[in-house]
Amino acid sequence: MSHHHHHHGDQDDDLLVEEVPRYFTLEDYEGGVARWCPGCGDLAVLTAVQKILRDEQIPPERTVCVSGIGCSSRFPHYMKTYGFHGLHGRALPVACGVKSRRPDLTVWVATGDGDCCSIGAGHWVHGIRYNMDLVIMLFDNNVYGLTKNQTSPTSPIGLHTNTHPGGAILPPLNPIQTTLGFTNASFVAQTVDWNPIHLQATLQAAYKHRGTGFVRILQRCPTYTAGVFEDLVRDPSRLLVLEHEDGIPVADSLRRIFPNRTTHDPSDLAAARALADRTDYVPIGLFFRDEKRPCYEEFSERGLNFTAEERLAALEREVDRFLV
Amino acid sequence: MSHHHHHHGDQDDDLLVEEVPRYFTLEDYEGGVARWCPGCGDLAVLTAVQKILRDEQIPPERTVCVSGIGCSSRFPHYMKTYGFHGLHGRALPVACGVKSRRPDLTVWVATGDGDCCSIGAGHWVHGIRYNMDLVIMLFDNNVYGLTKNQTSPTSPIGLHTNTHPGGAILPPLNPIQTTLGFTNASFVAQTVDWNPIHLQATLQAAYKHRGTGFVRILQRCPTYTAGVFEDLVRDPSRLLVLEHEDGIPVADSLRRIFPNRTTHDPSDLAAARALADRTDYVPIGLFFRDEKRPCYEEFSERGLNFTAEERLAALEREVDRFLV
Amino acid sequence: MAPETALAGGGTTGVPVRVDGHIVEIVSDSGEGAQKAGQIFGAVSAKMGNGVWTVEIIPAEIKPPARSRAGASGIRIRLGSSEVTNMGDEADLVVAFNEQVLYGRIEQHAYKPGTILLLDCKWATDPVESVREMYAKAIEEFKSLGLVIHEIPIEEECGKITDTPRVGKNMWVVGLLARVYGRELEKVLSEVEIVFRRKGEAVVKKNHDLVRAGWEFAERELPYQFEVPAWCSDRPMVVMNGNQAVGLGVMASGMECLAMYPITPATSASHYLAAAFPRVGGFLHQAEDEIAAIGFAVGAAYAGKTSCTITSGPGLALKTEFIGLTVMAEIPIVIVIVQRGGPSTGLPTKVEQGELLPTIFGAPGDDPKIVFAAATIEECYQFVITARELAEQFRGPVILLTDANLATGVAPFPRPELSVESMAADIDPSPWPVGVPPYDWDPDTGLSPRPVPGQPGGEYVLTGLAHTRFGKVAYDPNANQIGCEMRSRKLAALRHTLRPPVIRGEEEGDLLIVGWGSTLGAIDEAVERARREGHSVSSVHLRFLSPLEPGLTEIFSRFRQVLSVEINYSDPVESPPLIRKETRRLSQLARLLRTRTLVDVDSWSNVHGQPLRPGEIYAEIVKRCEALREVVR
Amino acid sequence: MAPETALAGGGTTGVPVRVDGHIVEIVSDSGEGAQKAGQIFGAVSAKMGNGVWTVEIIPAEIKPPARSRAGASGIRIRLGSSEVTNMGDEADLVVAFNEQVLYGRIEQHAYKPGTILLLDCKWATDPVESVREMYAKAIEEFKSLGLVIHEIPIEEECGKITDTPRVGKNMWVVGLLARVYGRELEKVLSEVEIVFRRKGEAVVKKNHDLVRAGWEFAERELPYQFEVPAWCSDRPMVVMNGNQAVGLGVMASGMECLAMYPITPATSASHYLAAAFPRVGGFLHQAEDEIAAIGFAVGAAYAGKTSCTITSGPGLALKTEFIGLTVMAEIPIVIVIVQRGGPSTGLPTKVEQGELLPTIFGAPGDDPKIVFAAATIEECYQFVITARELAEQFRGPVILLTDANLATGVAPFPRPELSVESMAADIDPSPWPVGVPPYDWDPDTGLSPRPVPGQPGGEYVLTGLAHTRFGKVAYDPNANQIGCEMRSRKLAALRHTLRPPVIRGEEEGDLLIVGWGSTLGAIDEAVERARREGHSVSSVHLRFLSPLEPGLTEIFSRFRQVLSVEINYSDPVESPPLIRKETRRLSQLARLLRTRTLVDVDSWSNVHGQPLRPGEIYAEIVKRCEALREVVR
Ligand SMILES: Cc1ncc(C[n+]2csc(CCOP(=O)(O)OP(=O)(O)O)c2C)c(N)n1
Ligand SMILES: Cc1ncc(C[n+]2csc(CCOP(=O)(O)OP(=O)(O)O)c2C)c(N)n1
Ligand code: SF4
Ligand code: SF4
Ligand SMILES: [Mg+2]
Ligand SMILES: [Mg+2]
Repeated sequence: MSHHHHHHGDQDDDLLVEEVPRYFTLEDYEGGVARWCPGCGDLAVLTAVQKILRDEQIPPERTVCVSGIGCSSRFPHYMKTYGFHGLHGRALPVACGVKSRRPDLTVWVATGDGDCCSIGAGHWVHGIRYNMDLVIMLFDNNVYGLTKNQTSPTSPIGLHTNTHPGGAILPPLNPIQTTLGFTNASFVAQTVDWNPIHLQATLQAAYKHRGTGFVRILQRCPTYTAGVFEDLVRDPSRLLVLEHEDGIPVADSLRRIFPNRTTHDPSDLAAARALADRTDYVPIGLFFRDEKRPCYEEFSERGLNFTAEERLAALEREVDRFLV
Repeated sequence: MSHHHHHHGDQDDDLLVEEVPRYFTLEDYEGGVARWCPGCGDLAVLTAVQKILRDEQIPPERTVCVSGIGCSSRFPHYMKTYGFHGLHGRALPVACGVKSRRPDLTVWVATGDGDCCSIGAGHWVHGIRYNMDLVIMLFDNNVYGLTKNQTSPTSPIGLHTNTHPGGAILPPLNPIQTTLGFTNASFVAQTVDWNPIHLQATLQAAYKHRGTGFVRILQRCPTYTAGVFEDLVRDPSRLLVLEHEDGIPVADSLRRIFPNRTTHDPSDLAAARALADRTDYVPIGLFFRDEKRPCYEEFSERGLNFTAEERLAALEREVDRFLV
Repeated sequence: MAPETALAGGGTTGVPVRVDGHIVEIVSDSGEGAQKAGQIFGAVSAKMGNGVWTVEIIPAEIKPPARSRAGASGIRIRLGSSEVTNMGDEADLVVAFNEQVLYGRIEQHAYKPGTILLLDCKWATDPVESVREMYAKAIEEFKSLGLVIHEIPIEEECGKITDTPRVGKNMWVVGLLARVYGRELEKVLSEVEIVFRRKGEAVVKKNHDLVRAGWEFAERELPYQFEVPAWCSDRPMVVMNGNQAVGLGVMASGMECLAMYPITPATSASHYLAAAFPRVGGFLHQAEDEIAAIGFAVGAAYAGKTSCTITSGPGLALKTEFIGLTVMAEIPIVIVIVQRGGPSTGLPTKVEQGELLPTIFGAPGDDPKIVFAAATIEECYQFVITARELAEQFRGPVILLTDANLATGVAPFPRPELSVESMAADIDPSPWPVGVPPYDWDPDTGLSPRPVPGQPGGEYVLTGLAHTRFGKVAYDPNANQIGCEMRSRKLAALRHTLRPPVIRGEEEGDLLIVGWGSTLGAIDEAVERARREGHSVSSVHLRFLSPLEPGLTEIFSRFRQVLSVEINYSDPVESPPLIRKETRRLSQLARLLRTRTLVDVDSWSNVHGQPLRPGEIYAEIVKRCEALREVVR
Repeated sequence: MAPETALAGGGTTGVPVRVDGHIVEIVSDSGEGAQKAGQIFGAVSAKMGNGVWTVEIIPAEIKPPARSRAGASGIRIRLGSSEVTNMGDEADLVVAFNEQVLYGRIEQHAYKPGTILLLDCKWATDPVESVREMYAKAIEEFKSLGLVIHEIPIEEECGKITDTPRVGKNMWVVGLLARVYGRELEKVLSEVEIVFRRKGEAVVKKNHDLVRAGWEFAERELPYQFEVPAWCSDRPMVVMNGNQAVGLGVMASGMECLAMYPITPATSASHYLAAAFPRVGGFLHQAEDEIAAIGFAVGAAYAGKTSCTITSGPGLALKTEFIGLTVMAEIPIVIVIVQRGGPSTGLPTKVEQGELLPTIFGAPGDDPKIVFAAATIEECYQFVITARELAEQFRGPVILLTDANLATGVAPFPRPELSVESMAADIDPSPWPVGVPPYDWDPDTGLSPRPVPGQPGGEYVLTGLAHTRFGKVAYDPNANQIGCEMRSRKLAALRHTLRPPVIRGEEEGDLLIVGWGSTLGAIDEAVERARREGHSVSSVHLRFLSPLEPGLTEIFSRFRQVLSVEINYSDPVESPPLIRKETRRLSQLARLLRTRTLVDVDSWSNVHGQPLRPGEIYAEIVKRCEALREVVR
């Protein structure tokens, strides 16, 4: 999410006042010890975000991590920034509210496949449409982790869970295709927790994007869905890396790891949709981006720059409209 | 929705027992006088559904109309069938519940653009994914009618409403494109309230489809959005009629009215998505159909055919598992 | 029936009849402008120093067919020589554009024997025979009800001035009423000008002509003139409905964000704010649903100034989970509930006071929160400001209850004084004091200061999980106990600052009426009337419901019977075999008061969806006072 | 402290010490199989005729690091020579695989001076020095707490039989405990066989060897033996936890659809049903959220047999609107709430009784509905069947409250008798009687038969709007009043069929304890103990909470003090300056009882998230009884 809003209105400028120049190290973003299971993919995402904040030198107090409920939604607790660990499925409305009058804040949303795609699906449709300047990190482990192994919308058919011991029955919801179908989507990408370089590069791009950066992260849950991404991890050739000058930068080191790559222009929506439907490979990278989409802040920020006196004067006029 | 479920299990057969052969006339489906505004497009849909039921000779007691809240959701009250006028945004979960153990019932869902695409959006995503054997009629008048003129997700930018007197600010949600993005969508069509022939033909096709037939109906609201479809009504050439042998049958009379038609194979999803994005014309007809998609009934109906004795015997076995 | 006869007969003498109040209705098909006419008439009356209460008559459908019984659209204007606080009982004078729409009003007991009915007689000569018959039949029926009918050629008269009389007749009626009630013609004309100015010279002139014509017609043809002496208030007055007052309060409180989802009858407040809020630098967010609406407001409040959400019953139900979070995590937010008829979708456009217990007890677990209710339109404005202050001071949600009666009622009140002080302070970007935890609870009051994003050193994670004063997830059993205690103490702290309710009437006596919310005006009027007639009755009206105002047990102890009067459900006293006195389900406030005071508080309430009328309350008071006297003898 | 000494010393003589109950714990890191060991030991004990209550000890995280203080994973098994109804007070004997995990338990007051601790001593010789130090330090601390420590080489011993001792040691412990408590070895071995049969001969043999080794070790090395005499029940028994009992009840009630969304601690009931339901011809629907879950169940119920949904606090909040609809439209549905710690996300895995008032008062408007609570695991089963019957008979929602304590507690009860009668009748396809409206309310009871889709002539539109007996939208004020009255009368009708609660103890006296839900066992035990010691205390335990059971006022009048004991929030009696006796916020049942009875019901409760213990209740009883005696003197 770009900082195009930063110098907006007096109030913000006040907020930007800082005594001494500060330099932030990784520690400045590290909260309590993460209590995820050993080998949980969530940890890699945590590290990636901390590195991005460090690289971008975003003051911790200007960073807000908003989440719902789930293992992945514990994310804010392990950051040393402001955090909002709210209600299951409701991260997006809260994040949009945070952003609405505080364009100076950097907002990261941590949400799970149940949190976002099941109970939060309605807010997902509309959060994408508001296209506010924040990053959505969809931690997709194809299961409900925190509640101990129930089917999620993205669970593959046949996955044995506690609610479908005979195997999941419906075709798994495709978060990329679904998001591409949402009106006003402006940044849609996919990455994996087990490649820190691509992970960080993707989140960084989402962060720099003006508008909502939606990133689906294939996230390993060794405890409940150890199987689902196993072959992808074992065999990098199952992944298809999307390359383009406007896409996620692909380091040479990655080129060596991933034999299968294809050029994809992120401005080509039709091609993006075709890619999202592919079943032979799992594409990672930037599917679609459009910097020109309207952002809801353009509406919600109006009047931020009013002084108290201006408000009062305007208010007097409003009251007078009711004079008998 | 096809009747492929009808002769399923003993219980159904019981339910199918009927004394004397009956012939149903339109009156048999007509409920109280419709209390919509003069010129409201809802009335045309009501008539179309009544005709289809008559043509298909569906017993009124086997028909259930489920709706949420809104002008359009008053639909069930004007039918002389079973009806469920429930909660705002919640028509789909209820309809799926109705269908889950009663495959013998014919279920029609009446929902508005606010009811389905705003508060009901989460159920929309998942209702489509369950793909149960019912028809969803989305009455899209681009506004909240019952609550008197507030912006809906499908309101065009600039539309003056009571909640956006300065004009709606976000790009209108595209219900067709959005639905095409939902996993397991199996029937997606669009029609208009002001052409009874195409309207009925489209709803009829949705009814005959095995799975969820999603039909977006451009519906006139003379009271609040008189403007939005005016030019489409005045100038039929603004519409693009989709033709195909597997599509919505286009009567010759229609061919005379609508100069612009194109052949579209409803099995071609990519083409469907391209059509849904078109801004030059408004396509009407069948965008996409796939009869092979799994339906949730295949799961929910299991065990319907158990007799009480079979249940009891099985139950005894379950209890014994807990014996100390 | 003294007043009635005065009206019915009185006027004929030609001299204006002096009355200390009058209730006027204009009833029509929808789209005939009755409401605009009534508003102008009401505004002028307010300007001339009368107490005024106007309320619109709204049909169930959006566009009911013309001349339909249930289709009445119009307005009631109640004038008084003192402040008018409610819509009153039956109307004294009615102007109707057709006879059919009156049936619905009659069903709702809007009229009484002696009510003067000025009815357009055009239907008597309508080309369609059935119409003529319906008209004749109605006249007979109305007469038999004792209405004093005057058939007047409204459209015909207007036809002399405009070729679109159906559109113009409402202004003609303004003129007619202005004359009947001795309003200053100049004031009327200038009010009309304000309304039509935008539409240009010609339109203003045409409407002025219509007003004059109506005035002259009344002068010429009507034997009636009534004088409602002015109630002198030298302070400048504003006039608005309760939802506009809420909207104005939101802006005056300095809140900058109201997030909502449309729902009747709350929505009109949003309609007002949608237009006005941007002019004072705030914005209205229409969310995708009620959950997202409060979620958005919560996010805005967490990151900055207290924000607001507004809804009615079904929306409140959906917000329940988030309300619990705002209590648990102590998020300052104002939640306005404009109550309507329930349960479920219920009676969307009608009034009820059914959200008292749901707001106090609705959220799972222990949810101590501040709940209070506005009793007047002016309080709708003031209490939003109070709510914002309380939300910040007590760091949590504050629920303000109003209802459909206040939302749609229009009345004047003194123009409010505005000040920067009453507005939310700007966000403080300064560093958070070192070593102060995010929930630095004061052990006595449970109060604590709140860090806001942007404050260096204040970083904390807000969570709905049980947490310590450091905002850390609580793993030991005691932490949850402490958190609950701290949140509960905030109510005790607030309660400590409250004063016992004012007793209207004697400090002790036979009967004490307890009320809350929009019934204030009707209850006061009823109690006054009963007391004037020598009944030993007093009343208290509660504003704070959670925490409850202090001193109730002591006050109740001084009366032989305590009766809660509400617009919500209680089993009727004369109920069928299976309901006994001790098992009767009582009205909501009554239950709350019994728990607190252990006094045998009785309840009288109904769910007709109508505002309570002074007359019906008065009747109940008299019945009970007489019964109590019986006992004594 | 008589029993403690008996334990500590007693065993040494070699003769088994006879005790009428004992509490055993196995505590470990997660994944060490302590729970399986406890279940086998519990099952065998039940088979041998002991009363048994087992409850799992679950860490807050899914996989806490090894040897972490908050990471205790394990199980408590309480044995008794009569029925055991709760988890009891402090443990008598503990087997621990490492010392660190014991700290968390100690914080929760799980142990007492004299508790025997059998601890694996492998850590004393661990290669890592810090580990050795931690171990030594812990031993000292535990000693100073009075624990009677025996260091035993658990893994070392197992190593003699298996090369994966970490996996096998749980079975070794089974053998050890079997010997200490004189269980029949044969029964133990066959139980072990049942558990491992699927895994084949070899595995069974290895585990049998481990069991025998544990047994022999105890015989050889341990001075302890305890005898808990059997409690003879000749009837066949089943053993399960409260959530399994709910699931079994759902199937036995003949319901065919349960729609849910996962939430702790309700979910495990769904896990059971997901597997078992299809075998009896029903199905579990996992919906996209709680709103869709109840919506789906409502749809299924509208079109056929009564259906069910299950959730916990946050899910209940989301279902509020739909619950209102089921009341208004009279839809038969069973709603099971497995209560957890609140408010908000609160304490997801911990127990609370915080949903009493929210279920009764949560939905906007007037929502008369049936709410009752299970007090035992057996009632979890029985009451679901009752709920289904009530839902149909009274045509509306029935809310059954259980909690995390019942959900996770495991105890035996007599194998239930099944019958087709107790199962929902098949759907009736026959024509609906001509002229009977869809809401043919009986004026006395409010009851009415329900048309189901498929019935010719029964066609009607179900609506959440106020409606007439014909299901038509109500436009006149009175229709809503009538509908509300009819729905309210159903509660009166049910209440009429209820009997006053049974009084445990004398019919009158100093103190009456009132409880509801899962606290029954602990309260009874405490009351018994106090009465044995001569205190004048009795107790009643309520099942029906809406409507409340009859006769309460009369019963309460016979005691000098009435005290509600609950697991939910009330301001502590010894509170800070601002909280006064008359303004203290009381526990939920207490408030309900005060409203109904006007008796000054006091409350004693906490929100520690722990099941109440007999000991702490006993202490409170004694304190109050003595105070009451004081007053007399
Ligand atoms: C309203 C509500 N419903 C249900 C729950 C229980 N719950 C907590 S997390 C969760 C789903 C977790 O799955 P996901 O979102 O994929 O996150 P993960 O744990 O897999 O990272 C559920 C159902 C809740 N806390 N609140
Ligand atoms: C929970 C809830 N929120 C809000 C409302 C108010 N409400 C009724 S209908 C409606 C929207 C109607 O718009 P739409 O769905 O497009 O139907 P239309 O009236 O346009 O046919 C709203 C917001 C409600 N009844 N319930
Ligand atoms: S359960 Fe899965 S997702 Fe949750 S913390 Fe463990 S590994 Fe991570
Ligand atoms: S408001 Fe619009 S949608 Fe509603 S009934 Fe009238 S015309 Fe139809
Ligand atoms: Mg997940
Ligand atoms: Mg609409």
